[in-house]
Amino acid sequence: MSEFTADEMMTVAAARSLRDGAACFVGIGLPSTAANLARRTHAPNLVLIYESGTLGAKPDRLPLSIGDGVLADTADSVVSVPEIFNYWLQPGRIDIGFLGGAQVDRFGNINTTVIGDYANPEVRLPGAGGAPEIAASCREVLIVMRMSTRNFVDRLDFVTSVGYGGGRGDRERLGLRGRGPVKVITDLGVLEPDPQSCELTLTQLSPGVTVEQAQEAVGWPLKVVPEPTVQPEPTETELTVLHELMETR
Amino acid sequence: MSEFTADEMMTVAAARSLRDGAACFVGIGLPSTAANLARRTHAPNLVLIYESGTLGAKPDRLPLSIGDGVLADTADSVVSVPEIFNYWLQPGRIDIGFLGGAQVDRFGNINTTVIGDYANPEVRLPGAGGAPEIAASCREVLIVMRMSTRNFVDRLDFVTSVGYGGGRGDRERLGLRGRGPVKVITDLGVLEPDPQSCELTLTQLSPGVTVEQAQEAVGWPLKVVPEPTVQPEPTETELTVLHELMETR
Amino acid sequence: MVGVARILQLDEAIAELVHDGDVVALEGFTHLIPVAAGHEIIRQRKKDLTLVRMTPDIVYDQLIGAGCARKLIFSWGGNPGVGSLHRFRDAIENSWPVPLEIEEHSHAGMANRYAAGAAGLPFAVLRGYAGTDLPQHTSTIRMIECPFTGEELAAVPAINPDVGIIHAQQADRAGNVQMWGITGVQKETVLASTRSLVTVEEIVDELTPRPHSVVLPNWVVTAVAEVPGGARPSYAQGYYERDNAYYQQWDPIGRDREQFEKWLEAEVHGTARSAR
Amino acid sequence: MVGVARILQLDEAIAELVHDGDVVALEGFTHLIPVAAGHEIIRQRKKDLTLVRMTPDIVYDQLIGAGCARKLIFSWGGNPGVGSLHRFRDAIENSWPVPLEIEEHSHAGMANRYAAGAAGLPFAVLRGYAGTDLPQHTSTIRMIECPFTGEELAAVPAINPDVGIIHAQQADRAGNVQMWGITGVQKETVLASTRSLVTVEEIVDELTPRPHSVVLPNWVVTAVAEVPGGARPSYAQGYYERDNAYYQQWDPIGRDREQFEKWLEAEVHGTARSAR
Repeated sequence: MSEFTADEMMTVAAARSLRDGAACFVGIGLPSTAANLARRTHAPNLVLIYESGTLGAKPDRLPLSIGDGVLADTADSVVSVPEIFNYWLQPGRIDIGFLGGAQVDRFGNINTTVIGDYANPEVRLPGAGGAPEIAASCREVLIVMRMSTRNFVDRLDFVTSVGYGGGRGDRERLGLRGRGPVKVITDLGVLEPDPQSCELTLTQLSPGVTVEQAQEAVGWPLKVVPEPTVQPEPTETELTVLHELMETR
Repeated sequence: MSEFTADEMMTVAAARSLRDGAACFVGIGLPSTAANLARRTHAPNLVLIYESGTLGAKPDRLPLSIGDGVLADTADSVVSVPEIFNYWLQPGRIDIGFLGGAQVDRFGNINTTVIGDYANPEVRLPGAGGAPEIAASCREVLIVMRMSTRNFVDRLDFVTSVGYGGGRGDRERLGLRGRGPVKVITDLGVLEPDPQSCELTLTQLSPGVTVEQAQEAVGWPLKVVPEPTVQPEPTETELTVLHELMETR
Repeated sequence: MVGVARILQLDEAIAELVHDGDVVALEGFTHLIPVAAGHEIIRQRKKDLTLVRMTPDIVYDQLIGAGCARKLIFSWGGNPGVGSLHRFRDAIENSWPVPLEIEEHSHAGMANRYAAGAAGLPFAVLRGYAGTDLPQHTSTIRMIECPFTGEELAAVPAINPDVGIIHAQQADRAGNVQMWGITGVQKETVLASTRSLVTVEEIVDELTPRPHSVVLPNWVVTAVAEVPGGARPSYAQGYYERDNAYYQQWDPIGRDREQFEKWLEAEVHGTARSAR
Repeated sequence: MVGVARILQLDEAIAELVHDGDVVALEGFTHLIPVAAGHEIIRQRKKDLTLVRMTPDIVYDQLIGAGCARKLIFSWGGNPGVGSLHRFRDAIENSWPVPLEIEEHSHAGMANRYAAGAAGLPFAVLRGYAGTDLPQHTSTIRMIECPFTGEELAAVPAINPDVGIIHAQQADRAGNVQMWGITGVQKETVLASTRSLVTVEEIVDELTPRPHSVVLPNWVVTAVAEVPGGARPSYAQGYYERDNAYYQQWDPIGRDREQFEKWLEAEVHGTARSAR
């Protein structure tokens, strides 16, 4: 059994969530690493789409930004930024979108805009970017974030991207056409929306993590399925490919 | 002095109306012949734009359709049809648009849709094509049509494209941003809008044509400027280049 | 996901994708007109179609004359450089062989309707139609007010055909498509349609990126059929030229019902030429 | 007509085209960021600018830190892969060196605002913002009803900058521009702007058509300036790679007012490097 870090477990878990052949809207950082890992392991036909306008990029190294030249060089097509949002993301053609953020709440809503008051912020974050429409339009969303009471909060300071809003039925009411976040992948485990209430519920633990540890890392009383499973550890192959990938940066 | 036909005079007159460096939205037939003649004579930097999406085409022969391959082969850029209308025509970037039609009225409004009743037409014409928005958005419009009481009518059966509507001020009221038709070039002479009323007024005659002949060819009492000029005949060069051009078809 | 494009024979593809009563767009702007696919629709005697195209030309004249269509949505219908579409006129003026309803727009309006369809929006906004008689006769033209400036603009609804059909130069064996030269509104047609068919000049091992090319990845295309010459008498840049004489020759055939029916028997029903 | 593009020196072009108080967009999506042009704006001590950009990164941090801007219209502000823009945060959180008003959108909203600007429309429609807190804080997001389906959608006003500035790989001697690789929203930026400046890696005798390239004809460009390396530390495909280390190195400089002011003196005001 190899050694692996919590972040590696998180990346591998995210990669495993990507089924072969899916069209995936990829952000830079962990999502891009996970998508490229998936493409090199179980999902060789994963279609990588970056908001910079590259459709079907097949990078031979880990891109360093969403606009890395290797993406344009290896893409099936390069389109403009208005086109990528209007013709490709908005109609709901993309199977899976990745999101991260500074704060997430129990319904998978995300804040990437501001901590504190909008007019007098404690911390000004980067802002929305592509997230609101990725959250709205991708058929499914995966959220990837490290778990801590600072990030998993009872109440967002700002709703940048909508998960399930105030709960079941809100996406439909808002006219959001994708399913919403189907998984929140963290260093400590995986949360999934409760089929009835849409409240994020702990369904899987990372190896060696307890339910209590996960609950302590969340700023609301975290619900847990009756028998949370333990995620399979990263395989030798997954770790090897991941390490190779990280070296290409 | 060379022999020339009334149609050749009309083509040469249209070509002369195109100033060098202008961006010109070109339809097939006489407008395309005129634009290509101009580019080979006094206006080498004329920018030819075809609604098929070719920007800055420099055809070495007369294109046979607005989508002729020679246009794409020689263009500065080829864009999609939505783009040519939205990014290039609509904002008013194009200096000159050409229009023809089955019927024109005294305010330069044009019918290319139907003769007779819309629901039970006598003659069903091709329809609008690019004309309504060319008429609305080009900085200036040139209309080219043979003069006859069948074509120059008191009342259109259908308004496909707006010239000056019901007269002065109507373009502004309708929010049309181009100046409207600045010339109607015919086989018998040239009409221009009266600066006050915008009513089309005979300002130039083709060589050998009388004011009476022109007036008889128009289905309304045609106004005439006090001293209509006679258009200079096609020069030897214009005719030679025009004949060469026609042979390339 | 529509799934990944399957490579089919043309007749299989039309049989599977086009159903009686469908809204069908066969697009092509002078270049790359999917004529063979249109003939296969006639051959399979599809009917009650709502045909959509910016520039219906002779293949639409043929579809209409063969009685496949109950409605035409268009912006310019003619035989370019030649004259009228006589089957189209006979249908409108005399309801022969069946009545033809029309819905007509300008090119700008149609292009925006496809663009809205491709973008997953219910409508598009444009500066168009103001002062013309089109809005009186076309219920799919309405006015909309800019919520910022109060300005009045035209609105047109999205077009989302049941089936979009185009012709391209190449596909690879995985069903990715590449076309180049004048590509009109074909990308939008495929993206706006529920199902799509791309006929291609040839299937190649690898698509080489080209200037001014449009690539449609296989996950937005339903089916690809290899149909060399499938755009004739229009042209396929890099493959063959436009058969300008044919457009002239069509005029007397289209002008006369009997001649047209002979043509239909001989050139479409009597041959499977364009089926492979 | 804006007239045909003139080929100018960068300092002349900025002096002529950018005025205090202007709305200025320097666009570039990771690739081809017009950094040298931004530095020249700082060098010429332009002020009260409304800066527009989807992805303000370090050159916008520098412009803001230098006090050139009174307002920023944007959708994602950060040092990609590194972290915050500290000059931007200092301006928003502490009004240093001058207060900075912000107007923030999503990428989809900004892209559509530029597209509407390029299309000569007063606004654009998109599926966006629903359920988010953005409309509460951004008055340029409103709702609009589809006149056909009654559906509610978001509307955003066009962006039409006084000056749009981009960097491209090449121009020819007549001022026609070609860029390739990831070209973001740069075509729209130029087409939406009243005046435009394109800095280029090189001026060539002839532009060779390339796959995925965008060509801007000289009659929609106001000025072209040859500025080799003008996109550094971002990259210019076919010319040089992104200087990823520089983005890291910027973090401690941007974090500290004194360090930043030293940088400003030494690297911008103390040099005319990027002026030629």
